[in-house]
Amino acid sequence: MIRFESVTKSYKGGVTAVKDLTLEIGKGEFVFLVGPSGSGKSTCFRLLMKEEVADTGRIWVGDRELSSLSSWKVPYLRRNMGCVFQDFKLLPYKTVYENVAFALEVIGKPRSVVKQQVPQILDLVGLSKKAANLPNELSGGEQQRVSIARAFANRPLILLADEPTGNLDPANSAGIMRLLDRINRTGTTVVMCTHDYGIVDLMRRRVVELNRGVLVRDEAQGAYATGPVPVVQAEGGQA
Amino acid sequence: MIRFESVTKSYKGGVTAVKDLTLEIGKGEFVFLVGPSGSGKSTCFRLLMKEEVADTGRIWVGDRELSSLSSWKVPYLRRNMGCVFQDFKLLPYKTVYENVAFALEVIGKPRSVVKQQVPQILDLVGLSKKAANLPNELSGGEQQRVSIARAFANRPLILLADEPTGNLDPANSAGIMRLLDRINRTGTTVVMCTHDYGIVDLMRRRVVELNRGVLVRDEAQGAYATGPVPVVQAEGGQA
Amino acid sequence: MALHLGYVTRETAVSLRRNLLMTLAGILTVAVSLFLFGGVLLLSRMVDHGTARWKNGVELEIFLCSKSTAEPDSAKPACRSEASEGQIAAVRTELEQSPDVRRFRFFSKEDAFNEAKRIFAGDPELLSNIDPEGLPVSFRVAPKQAELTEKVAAHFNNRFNDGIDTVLTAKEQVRRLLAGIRWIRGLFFAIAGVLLASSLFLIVNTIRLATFARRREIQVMKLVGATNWFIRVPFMCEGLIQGAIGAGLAFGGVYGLRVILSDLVDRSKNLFSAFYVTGGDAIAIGLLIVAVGATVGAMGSAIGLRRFLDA
Amino acid sequence: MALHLGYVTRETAVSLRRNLLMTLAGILTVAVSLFLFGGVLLLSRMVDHGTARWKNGVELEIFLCSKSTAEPDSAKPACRSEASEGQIAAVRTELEQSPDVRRFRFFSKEDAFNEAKRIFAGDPELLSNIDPEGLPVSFRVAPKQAELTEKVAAHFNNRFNDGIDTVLTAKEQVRRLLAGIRWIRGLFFAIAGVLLASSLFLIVNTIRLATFARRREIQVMKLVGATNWFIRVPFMCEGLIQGAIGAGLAFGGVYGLRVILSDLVDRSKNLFSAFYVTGGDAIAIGLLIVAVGATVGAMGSAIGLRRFLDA
Ligand SMILES: Nc1ncnc2c1ncn2[C@@H]1O[C@H](COP(=O)(O)OP(=O)(O)OP(=O)(O)O)[C@@H](O)[C@H]1O
Ligand SMILES: Nc1ncnc2c1ncn2[C@@H]1O[C@H](COP(=O)(O)OP(=O)(O)OP(=O)(O)O)[C@@H](O)[C@H]1O
Ligand SMILES: [Mg+2]
Ligand SMILES: [Mg+2]
Repeated sequence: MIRFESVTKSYKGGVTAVKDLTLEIGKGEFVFLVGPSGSGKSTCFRLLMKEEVADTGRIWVGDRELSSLSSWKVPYLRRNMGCVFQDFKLLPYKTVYENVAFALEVIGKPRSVVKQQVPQILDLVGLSKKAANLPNELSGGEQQRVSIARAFANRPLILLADEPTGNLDPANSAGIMRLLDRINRTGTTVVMCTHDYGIVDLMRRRVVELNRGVLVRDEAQGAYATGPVPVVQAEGGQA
Repeated sequence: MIRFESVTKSYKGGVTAVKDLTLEIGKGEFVFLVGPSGSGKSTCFRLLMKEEVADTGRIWVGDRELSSLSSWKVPYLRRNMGCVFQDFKLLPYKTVYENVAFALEVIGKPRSVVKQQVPQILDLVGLSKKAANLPNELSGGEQQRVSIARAFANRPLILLADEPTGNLDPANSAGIMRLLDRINRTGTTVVMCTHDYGIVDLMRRRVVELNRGVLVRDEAQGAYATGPVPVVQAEGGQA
Repeated sequence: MALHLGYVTRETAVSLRRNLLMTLAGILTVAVSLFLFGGVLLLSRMVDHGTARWKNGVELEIFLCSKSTAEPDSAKPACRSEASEGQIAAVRTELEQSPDVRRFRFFSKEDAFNEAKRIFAGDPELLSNIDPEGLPVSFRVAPKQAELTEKVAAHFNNRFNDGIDTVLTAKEQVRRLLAGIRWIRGLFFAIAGVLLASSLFLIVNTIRLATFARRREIQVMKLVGATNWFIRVPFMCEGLIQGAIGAGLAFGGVYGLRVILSDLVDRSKNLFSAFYVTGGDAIAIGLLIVAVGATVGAMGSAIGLRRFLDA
Repeated sequence: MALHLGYVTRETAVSLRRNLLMTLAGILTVAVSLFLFGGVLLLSRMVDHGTARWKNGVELEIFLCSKSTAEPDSAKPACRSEASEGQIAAVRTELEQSPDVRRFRFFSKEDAFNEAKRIFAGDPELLSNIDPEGLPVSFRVAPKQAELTEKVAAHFNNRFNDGIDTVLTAKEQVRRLLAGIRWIRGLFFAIAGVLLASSLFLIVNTIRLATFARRREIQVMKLVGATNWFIRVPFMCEGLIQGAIGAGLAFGGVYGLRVILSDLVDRSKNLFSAFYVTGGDAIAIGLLIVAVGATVGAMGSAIGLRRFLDA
C-alpha cells in the first residue's frame, strides 16, 4: 500500500528531515510512527501527500509512484488519503459542519449524501453540538476532533494522523483511538504519529521509530520506547 | 497573585465555558490546570490576559482588577505575563529569532540587550540552530518550543502555559518541565494546562481540575486523575 | 471535476462580500477608466466630424478674384477685376489635369456665404457687414500627398492675370488648432490608458489579495483534494463580475454623455453643429467599452491567479 | 511607548514591499486622480482668463448705429444715420446715471476692429472684407444684478432715434458656450472627484487589507504586549507615503501640462492667446494637490485602521 524506497528529503537550510528511508506498510495495517521532536515524522506524511517532493528515492502509494504522478492527478491521490494535520488546518471561514462537508463536496458527493453523512461523522467525534461554530470558537481539542472527522469523512483508503490526540484528555484520546481502531478494522491503512507512550504501549501495534530522519526501529508489537520486546529490524518490509 | 472571584464566562452560542469559578493562586506557585477537552482551561487563560472579558465576577492579577482596567493599560498587564499558547501563535513572517526578539522589542529593550538575550533563550529550548527559520519551516514541537521561549523572554511575573508539551516527545517534555520548574524557583508563578498525566503524576504539584467550566478539584500535591491522595477542596484559597 | 453551480455561486458571493470595499474600488476604477476611455472616443468622433473639412487631405484653398478684392488701378500686381466664368473654368481644367491633385471641390459665392453664416452665426453685426456678392469663389484642393501642397500652391500663386487672387495652404492656425485638439485627445487617451491599466492592476490585485489572504485556506483545500479549477472558478467569476459591472456603469455613463452632448450641440445651433455625434457612434463605443471591461476582468483574474496556478 | 525609528522604518518597508502591487495601485490612482484634479483646475484657470470678457457680470452690449447699419430710407424703424458724438455722450450719461448699472465700458470702432482682428485672425479673407469705418461703436454693460439685465436691455432697445441700433444681451451662443465649458468643467471635476474618492478608497483598502491579512499577526502582537501605537505607526506611515508619492507624481504631471499648454498657446498665437495660465497658477494648484494627497493618505490610513483601533 505504502512504500518508501531509499527516500531522502532535505529542506533548504540544510536540514535533512528524512534520510535514506526504506519502509513498507501493507494494506490494512496500523502503524505508529514515533520519534523525538523534529525527527521527520510529519515530513513523511507531507511526502505521502505530495505536499513535498523527495530529493532522491521513490515512494509508492497504492500502485502509483509519486515522482511520476502528474500534478493534475495529485488531487485524486489526496482524495484517497485522509490526513489529520498536526496543526489541524481547518478552513477558518467555514463552520465545523462546512469544514467536514467540504471534504465530501470536493469529491463531488451530491448534497443529499453530504447532508446525511456529516452529522453522523460529527456525532462520532462528539461534536454534534458544535456543528455551527467556526473553528476559532472551539477549544484546542475540539478543533483536533474536527480535523479527525474531516480526515475520514470520505472513507479514505489510507488515514494519516499526525498527533491526533496531542490536545486531548486521556478519555477523549481513548475514544479517538477506538475510532481509529474501528476504521482500521474496516480495511483502512492507518499511520499515526504520536508522542503518547500510554497509547502506544496500550495498543501494541507495529511501531516505526525515526531519529533525525533515520529509521532506527521497526517493531511488530512495539512499545513507545525500546523495551524488553525484541527489536525486529525490518528492511523495507513488514515486520 | 491571581484571584478569580465567582467568575462566569459564556460565549455567544450559549456555551458557558467557565461557571462561577473561584480560585486563588499565590505568588510563586506552580499549578497544573487539568480537565477534559472543552472544560474551559484555555478560557481561564484568555480571561487572565483580558483577551476575553468575564460576564460576572472579578479577576485580580497582582493588585489590578481586570474589569476596571482601562484598555490602554492592557498591554502593560500582558507584559507581566508570558503565555505559551495552545496554537503557538507565532508571527508567521518573522524568523524564530525575530519572534522571540519581538517580545523584548515590545517592552522597549535596547537592541544590544535583545541581541544578547535572545540566543541564550533559544539555547535553553534547544533551537539555536533554527534561529533563522520561519515558523512554517519548523516541526510542530519546534514551534511549540519557540512559543515557550517567547513566553519567558521578558522574565514575566506570571507564566501561563497551555499544553506546552502537547507536541513534544517525552524527552523534550521533561526538558521543558525542568525549565518551567527552574523558572518557578526564581519566583515566577506558573500555571500550566496539560493532558499529560505522566508529567502531573511525576511533578506532584498543586492540581486544579475543571469540568464543563466548574472547579471540581483543587489538590495540593495532586495526580492527573483523582487518586488515593486525599482531595483538599479549597474554596478560593491556597491548598 | 465536480463543480456544482450552487457551490460556485456561494463561494463567489462570499468572496465578493468579504472583500466588499476592495470589490467596490475595483468596480469603480474600471467604471471611471472605461467611462473616460469612452468619453474620449466620443469626443474624438465629434472632433472628427467637426473638422471633417480639414480632413481628407484638404491642404489648400485657391481663392479667385472677387468684386471686393479687385483693384483695377493698383500699381502692385493685384486682381484687376472679378474672375470671369472662363477663368474659373480654366482653373478647374488645370486642376483636373494636374497629376498632383487627388481631389478638389468648387466653392461658389453662395457656398462661401453659407459657410460664413455658419461660422459667424454668433456675430450678427459682422455678418450683416458681409456682402455675399463681394465674397470670392474658391477651389478646395487635396493634393495626392501632403508633401505636394507647396508645389501645387506655387503653381497657382501670383497669377492675377488668370483671375487667381491668392492661394492659402491649410491655414497655420487651423493646423495648430487641429494639432492642439489631437494633442489633447492624445493626452486624454493616455489618461484613459493609465486608468485602464490601473483598473486592470486593481482587479489583478483584488484577486491576488483575495487569494493571498486565503492562501492558507487554498492550500488546505488542495490538501483535502480540491482540484485547481474547483478553487479557481469562484475567483474568476469574481473578476468577471467586477469587470462587467464596471463596464455596465461606464456604458451608461457614455450614453448619458452622448445625450447631454447632443443636447448641448443642438441648443448651441450653428456654432457647434458640425460637432455632432450619432447614436451609432455611442453604441459602437459602448460595445467596445463592455468588451474592454470584460477583457480587463478576465485578464485581471487570470494574472491574479497565475501565481496560484503554479503552486 | 517605545518606538524605535529603526523598528518603524523596517516594519513600514516590509509591509510596503509585501503589498507591492497594492501599494503601486494606490500610488497610481492617487497620482492619476490628483493629476486629473489639477489638470481640471489648470484648464479652468485658462477658461477663466479666456472668457474674462464675459465674466465680471458683463451681460449686455449696446450697439449704436454705424455707417453700414444706417438705412436712411427704410420704412421699418431702423437707424437713419451713424450715431453722432452727442448721441454717444447721451447714452454714456444715461448709463452713468442708471441705478441698475454697476459698470460699463465704451468700445470705439478701433476697439471693435481690434477685437475682430483677434477673433478672426485665422481668416484674412473675411478680415479684408471688414471696413473699420463701418463697424458700430458699443457699450459693454454689467448690471448690478444679473436679474436686471432684461430691464436695462428693454430700456435701451428700440431707440433708433437716439442712435441706438440694437441691444444684445450676452449672446445666446456665447452663453451656451460658456455653459458648455462650465458643464464640461463640472464633469471633469466630478470625474476627478470620483477618482479622488476611489483613491481614498484604495488607500483605506490597502491599509485595511494589510491589517486584515495580518490581523492574526496583529492580534498576536497585542497578546505579547504591544501597544496600539506600536502596531499602528508603521501602517500610518504606509498610507502617508502612498499619498505623498502619488501627489508628487501628480504635481510633476500638472507642471508638465502647464508647460505644454503654455507652449501650445504661444504657438497658436492670437487664436488662443486669451487662454493663458500663469506659473503662479500652476504652483498654487500643485501645492493644493500635494495637500490633498497628504490628506487622502492620512485619512485613508486613519479610516483603514479604525476597525483595528476598536479591537
Ligand atoms: N519547510 C521547512 N524548511 C526547513 N526545514 C524544515 C521545514 N519543515 C520541516 N523542517 C525541519 O525538518 C525537520 C523535521 O521536521 P518534521 O516536521 O518532519 O518533524 P516531526 O518529526 O514531525 O517533529 P514533531 O514531533 O515536533 O512534529 C525539523 O528539524 C524541521 O525543523
Ligand atoms: N470564541 C468562542 N465562541 C464560542 N464558543 C467558544 C469560544 N471559545 C471557546 N468556546 C467553547 O468554550 C468551551 C471551553 O473552551 P476552552 O478553549 O476553554 O476549552 P479547553 O479546556 O481549553 O479545552 P482543550 O483542552 O480542548 O483545549 C468549549 O466548549 C468551546 O467550544
Ligand atoms: Mg510533526
Ligand atoms: Mg485549550
